[in-house]
Amino acid sequence: MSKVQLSQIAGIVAMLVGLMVLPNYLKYHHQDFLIFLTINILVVVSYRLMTLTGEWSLIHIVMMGVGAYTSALLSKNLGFPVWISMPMAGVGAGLIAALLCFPLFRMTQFYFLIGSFAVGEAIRLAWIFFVKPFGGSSGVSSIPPPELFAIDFMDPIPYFYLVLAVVTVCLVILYRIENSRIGLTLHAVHWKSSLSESVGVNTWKYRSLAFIVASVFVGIAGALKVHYLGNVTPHQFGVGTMVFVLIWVIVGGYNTFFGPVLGAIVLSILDESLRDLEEYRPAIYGALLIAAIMFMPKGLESVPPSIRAWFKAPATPPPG
Amino acid sequence: MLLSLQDVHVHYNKIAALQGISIEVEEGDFVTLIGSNGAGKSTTLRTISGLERPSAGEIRFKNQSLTRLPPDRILKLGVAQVPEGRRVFKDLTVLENLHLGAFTRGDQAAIKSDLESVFGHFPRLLERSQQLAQTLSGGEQQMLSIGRALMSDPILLLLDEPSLGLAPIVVEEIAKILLEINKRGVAIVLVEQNAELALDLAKRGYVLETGNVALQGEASSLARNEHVKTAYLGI
Amino acid sequence: MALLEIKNVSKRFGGLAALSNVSFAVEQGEIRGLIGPNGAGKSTMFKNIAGFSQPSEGEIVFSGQTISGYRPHTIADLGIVRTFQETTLFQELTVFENALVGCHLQANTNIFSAVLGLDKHKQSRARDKALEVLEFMGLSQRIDQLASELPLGSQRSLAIAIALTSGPKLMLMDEPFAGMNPEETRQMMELTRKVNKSGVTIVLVEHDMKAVMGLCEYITVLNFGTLLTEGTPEEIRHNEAVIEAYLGGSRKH
Amino acid sequence: MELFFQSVINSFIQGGFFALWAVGLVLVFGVMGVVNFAHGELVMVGAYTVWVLHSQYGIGYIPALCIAVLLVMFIGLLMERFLFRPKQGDPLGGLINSIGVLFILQVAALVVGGTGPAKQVAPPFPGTLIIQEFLRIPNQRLFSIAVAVAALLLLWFFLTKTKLGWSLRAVALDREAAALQGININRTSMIAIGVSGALAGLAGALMAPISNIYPTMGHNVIITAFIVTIVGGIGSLSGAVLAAVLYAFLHTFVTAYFSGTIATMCGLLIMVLVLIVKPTGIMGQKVSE
Amino acid sequence: MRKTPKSVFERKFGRRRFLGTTLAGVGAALTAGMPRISLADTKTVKIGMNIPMTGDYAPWGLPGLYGSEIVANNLNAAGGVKIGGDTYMIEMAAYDHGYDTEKSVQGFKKLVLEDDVKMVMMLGGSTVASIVPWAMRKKMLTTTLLPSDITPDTPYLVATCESHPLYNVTGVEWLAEKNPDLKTAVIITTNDIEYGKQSAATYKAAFEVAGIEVLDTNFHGFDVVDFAPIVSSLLAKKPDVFCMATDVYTTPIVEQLFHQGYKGKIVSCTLDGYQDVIAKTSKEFVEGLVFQFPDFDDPKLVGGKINFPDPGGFDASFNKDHAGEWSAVAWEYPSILLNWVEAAQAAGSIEPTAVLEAMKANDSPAHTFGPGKWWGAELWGLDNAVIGDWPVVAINDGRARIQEFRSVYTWCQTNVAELSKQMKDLDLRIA
Repeated sequence: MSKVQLSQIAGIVAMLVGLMVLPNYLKYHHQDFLIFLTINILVVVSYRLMTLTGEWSLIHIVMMGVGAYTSALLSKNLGFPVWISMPMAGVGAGLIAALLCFPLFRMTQFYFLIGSFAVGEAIRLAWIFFVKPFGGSSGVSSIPPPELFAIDFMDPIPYFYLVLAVVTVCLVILYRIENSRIGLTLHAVHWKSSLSESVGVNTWKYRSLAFIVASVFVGIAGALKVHYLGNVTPHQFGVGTMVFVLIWVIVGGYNTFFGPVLGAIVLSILDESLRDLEEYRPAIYGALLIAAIMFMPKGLESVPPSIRAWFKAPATPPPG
Repeated sequence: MLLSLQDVHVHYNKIAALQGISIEVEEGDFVTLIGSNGAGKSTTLRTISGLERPSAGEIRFKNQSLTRLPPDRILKLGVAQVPEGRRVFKDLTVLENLHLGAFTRGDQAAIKSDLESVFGHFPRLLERSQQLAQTLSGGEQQMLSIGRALMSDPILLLLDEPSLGLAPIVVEEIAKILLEINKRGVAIVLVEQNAELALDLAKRGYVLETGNVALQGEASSLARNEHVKTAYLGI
Repeated sequence: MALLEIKNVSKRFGGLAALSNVSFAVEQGEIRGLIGPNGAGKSTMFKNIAGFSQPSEGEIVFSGQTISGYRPHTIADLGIVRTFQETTLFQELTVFENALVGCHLQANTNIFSAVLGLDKHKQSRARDKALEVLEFMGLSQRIDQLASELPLGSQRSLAIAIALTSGPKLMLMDEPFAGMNPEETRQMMELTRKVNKSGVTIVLVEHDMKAVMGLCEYITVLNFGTLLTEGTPEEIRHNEAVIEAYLGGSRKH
Repeated sequence: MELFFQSVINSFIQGGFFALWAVGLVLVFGVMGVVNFAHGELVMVGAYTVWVLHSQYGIGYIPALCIAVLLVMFIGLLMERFLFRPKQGDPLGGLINSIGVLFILQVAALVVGGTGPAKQVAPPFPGTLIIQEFLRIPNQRLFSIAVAVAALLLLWFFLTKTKLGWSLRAVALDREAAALQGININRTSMIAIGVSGALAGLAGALMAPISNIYPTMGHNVIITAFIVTIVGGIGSLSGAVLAAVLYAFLHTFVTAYFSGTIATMCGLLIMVLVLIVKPTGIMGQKVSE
Repeated sequence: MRKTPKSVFERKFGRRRFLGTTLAGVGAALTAGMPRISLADTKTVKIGMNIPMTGDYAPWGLPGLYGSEIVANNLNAAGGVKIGGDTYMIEMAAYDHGYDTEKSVQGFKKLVLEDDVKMVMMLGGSTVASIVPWAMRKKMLTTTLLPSDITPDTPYLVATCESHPLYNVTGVEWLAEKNPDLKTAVIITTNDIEYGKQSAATYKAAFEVAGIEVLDTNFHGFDVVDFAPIVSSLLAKKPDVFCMATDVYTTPIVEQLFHQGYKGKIVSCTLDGYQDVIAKTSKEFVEGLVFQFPDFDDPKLVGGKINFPDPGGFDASFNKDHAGEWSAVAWEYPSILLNWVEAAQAAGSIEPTAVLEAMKANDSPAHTFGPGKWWGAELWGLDNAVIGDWPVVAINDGRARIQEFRSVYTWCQTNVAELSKQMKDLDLRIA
């Protein structure tokens, strides 16, 4: 067991080192792309924590917005250092999520999905409606970047390192949650909620916990995004963006921790490489989505194991 | 031979629900399948009706293979099922439910006469023909479910636990009607947990245990079998 | 004082009474049989005891404490655990993980200790407990298998193992012998006795008369939501009303 | 007072459209268990069809409307056959497929109509019905509401009075029991999406002379349809129609007397309130465990 | 109704751009990073367009790209542009950001660092705000169609063409002069900041200055399905003037005015599809409707002070390939491109800072409708917007016709206090 862990740790370290040198070999705008992609990975992985309980929400990206606005307003209007406002973004999103648990978790499944959409949309409309302090449709601009010594965080590479560090820490925490007692209980809540209750699991509490924790991390992701972009608008957190998160998670596969990550990476790269198609891009993207669902019904995550199995196949006789 | 199952296997995911069942039903026969929960009784009926696909084995009805046919084709051949738990369409009226039973048929006159004969069997359904099915009592819903199956003018009627949750007196009534239906030439396969009742009604019986046929024979001789007595009759 | 007291419990769905004015009591340490025809209200009774639904009237008292109206997880916390009619397991988890979920009450942790690993001691105790119970239930050879891959008998044992890991005082077993062949039934009966000997009071709903008669010292019979009779297996076996209700009266046919 | 009467009429007109959108969505969800995200785009295709045929090629409005209905129905059938049927029992897969279709149809609209300002169709029924100087209803809207009500009545008749309609409801209520009655589930799904597509096409064709036509116009449609569906209770057609009219009244009156943004917020919050009080919608039933 | 002359489909599919981009895109998707083919021995200057080409905002991006390509092709066909002794071909490099701030940042950097463009034209709003920090540091000449994007911190961001929403004032001024009896007005607009509220504030200032009282301003979202309720509620106020401050929904709004029996004057910000409006109402109903955007085949655009070469020819060639896709941005982006050419020639360089310097050095920069002035310090804190004359357009006998040119600059200079007040009332940013 420790051997496996050792090789895993080695693999992760190698990957991190690889990621750290990667931006130096990228085109400039791909450095930005990498930053946003890394942030989006935190978005999908935190969303997966939510889906562990079997509930799919449409409010996740709005919670990202809550974090983004929290950090933006704290740092710009109240002069908080970004190093404080960023964690506060997580706290803010978590608090709002905690409040929303009461109405939302009266519903389950499809009703929860749509109910979460309605609540999220109401929050978003509030950003548009209340020009003070949210800045209406044009949102908040001139949000300061973080400051540390003489590091220039407007430059993509240092900012990427910051994002990489924060996202890695967040992913480690999320991974640990998923593989802890709590993750196990969340699984249990999903698959057999009545059996879980009969052994003493407070399912409402665990659903809420998953939602709040997911919101905390996506709030941090939102803060990471705004301090690089320098502005935040309600437009960024609309249902259109949420649909992309859903697509990443479903096409990537939601049975493993890495499925959504794979989905986000592959589909984002695809989307970016299709950008030369200009206005025809969405159609090709849509066709590729359909193809992915038809030919890889278990998601992209099912591809590496089946390749591995294909290579191993001659060595071991088929089971059964 | 009206219906024959030969060495039929069915798997749910990886678990074998049927492990090679062979059953034969003659024309006008009354066969019962008894056994404990999970023995594969319901699965057998579901497989005959085409709701489950056998992973191996062969099902023949009137010398035609049912193994790969979809449920609607099987019904058209004359195999109707009264599913477990009645499963009437609760938001539809009694009459609409009955008409849906004759969904595959086009002959309006024949449908009308069958409808009358169903109402003959179950006069209470006639009284309630305009009510929504959900307003019926459990026994009436069971009658509706049987009546609905009869509306397809079946040669073979499959019944899955018709006595489930019904008062003894209602069970008695339904039992009587089943015998009547059988007398008119409709072959019946009855799955029942109430083995006492089932063996009393049927001509022949099969005892299923964990997806296998453990015993088979005349109903009366099965009822005298020691194993059956202790395991299923609770005596 | 009885461990579990059912006092005048009624449960109505719409106009239909699933239970009407049922009272009985279960003593500490016994195996109680709860039998009756389908629809007699046995499952409803179980649901009410375990908190999955609330009685319309009456009271359920456990260890001197009124529990009717509590949520299932709170009732589980007090020491009542239930197994389900069909084999209900976490099919996608391994045998060991299934048992671990059962340890919820001892291993319950907060998110910070979970992430920081501060609950290691607690978790290793839970693991020990899970292993111990699996060993007890004879499943220690199969801990890494997926629950869905187990044969039926072992699935049932696992379901009981999940229930046991939560350290219950009272276990409600819903048709644990359903679908078992005689050999499996025999093994399961032995296990049930073993569980009972380890100090767990058991209430059993079962149609398999042989098992019920063999296991229980005392049997409660429900019919149409009312208490028909109570008595020892011998009394029940010869009670005319029970024979009439339970065999559906079709004998005379 | 004038504003009040005018608003009542406006509410009914809007409610008719909302109902047309929602009923199609409910039908597909009920019978097939699929959330068709591309439903709004089907409406959009209906509107574009009328624009191309009627405004560009000069075909009469009524024939163009009929072709729009048939075309959208056909697109729906293709979606069922090639995208939803292989994904039976995988609602998330079906959802992604419908999102794929959504993207493709939006680009198709862009290719056909180009970009620039929203497309417009001149009303084939110009003029205004004026009643007593306090009520003015454009003839085109009168036509739309009449057709919408007629279509809904026809659907009601189909579902409650014909055997085929019963079979649709039967599949929605209990797939397996329906299959045991010899109802071909695949064929029923085809009928459901066919009817849903026809209603979407009709809604689009009726909207064409009244509203802006642009590739992303389906966005409002799907969101409104969702709200109406949820408030009405999933799977309940009468609930959807009732919720559509109620929502239209709420939206119209709040818009007329306060503001559009507040109206939308009110709509969303009321929807959440409905779900809190009755988590399965007005007419919805408890989903069995 | 602006009918497409031939089959729309044949044209659309036959377009070289479609095939070209499809092939290029598929190629790019397959062999990411394949080098682009370029003509080796011609000097080329690339002008970037970081604009929405997909999604809801596409109509404010794509037509501009089409228009810019026409103008660039015309310049190239005439032998290119002479700048500082060299002759340059102009090439448009476009990136679709879909009105997404992330993609806007990426697209901007791609255009500047990889395509080496010398100016980036953008639409404005949040997509500009997100690139401002980097663009300003990079000293990249960037243009916007929304002068309200200008802040004291944006020295390299200019708005040389569209002076949204300032141009609105001339229409109101003209209308009030011609109809001194107008007393009251209502305004309908979208609830966004960049377009809707800016425009509403400006209109309100213009009405106040003209002595017309604004009875009500309705802000609606982009989710309006039916304008009947809003129009009903506004008409209940019995206004003399009905003013539409944003352009997205003008057709359905005018249609409602028509059906609800409105008799007063109508003012609109733009009315790109006015033929549609006429088709939906009547020629008589829209007679005299005032707005700000002329047809480019308007006789008054020929000769004189107009700084747009052959507007009629431009209009014709645009409609040849892109019938029905015309919107104001179709000529606004090309107009900025022409401003760049003028400034680059003056500077004798294509370098962004030099071009900007030349632009700003010109006291009377060329503006589409005549000479302009740098303005904006009073309102936004920096004089980086060019404003000058702007036409007042009204519908006469079914055609949009320029009534006269009026100076936006003069109005702004005189009434900036009122303008600031109205902006402040709507919580809009002012210097």
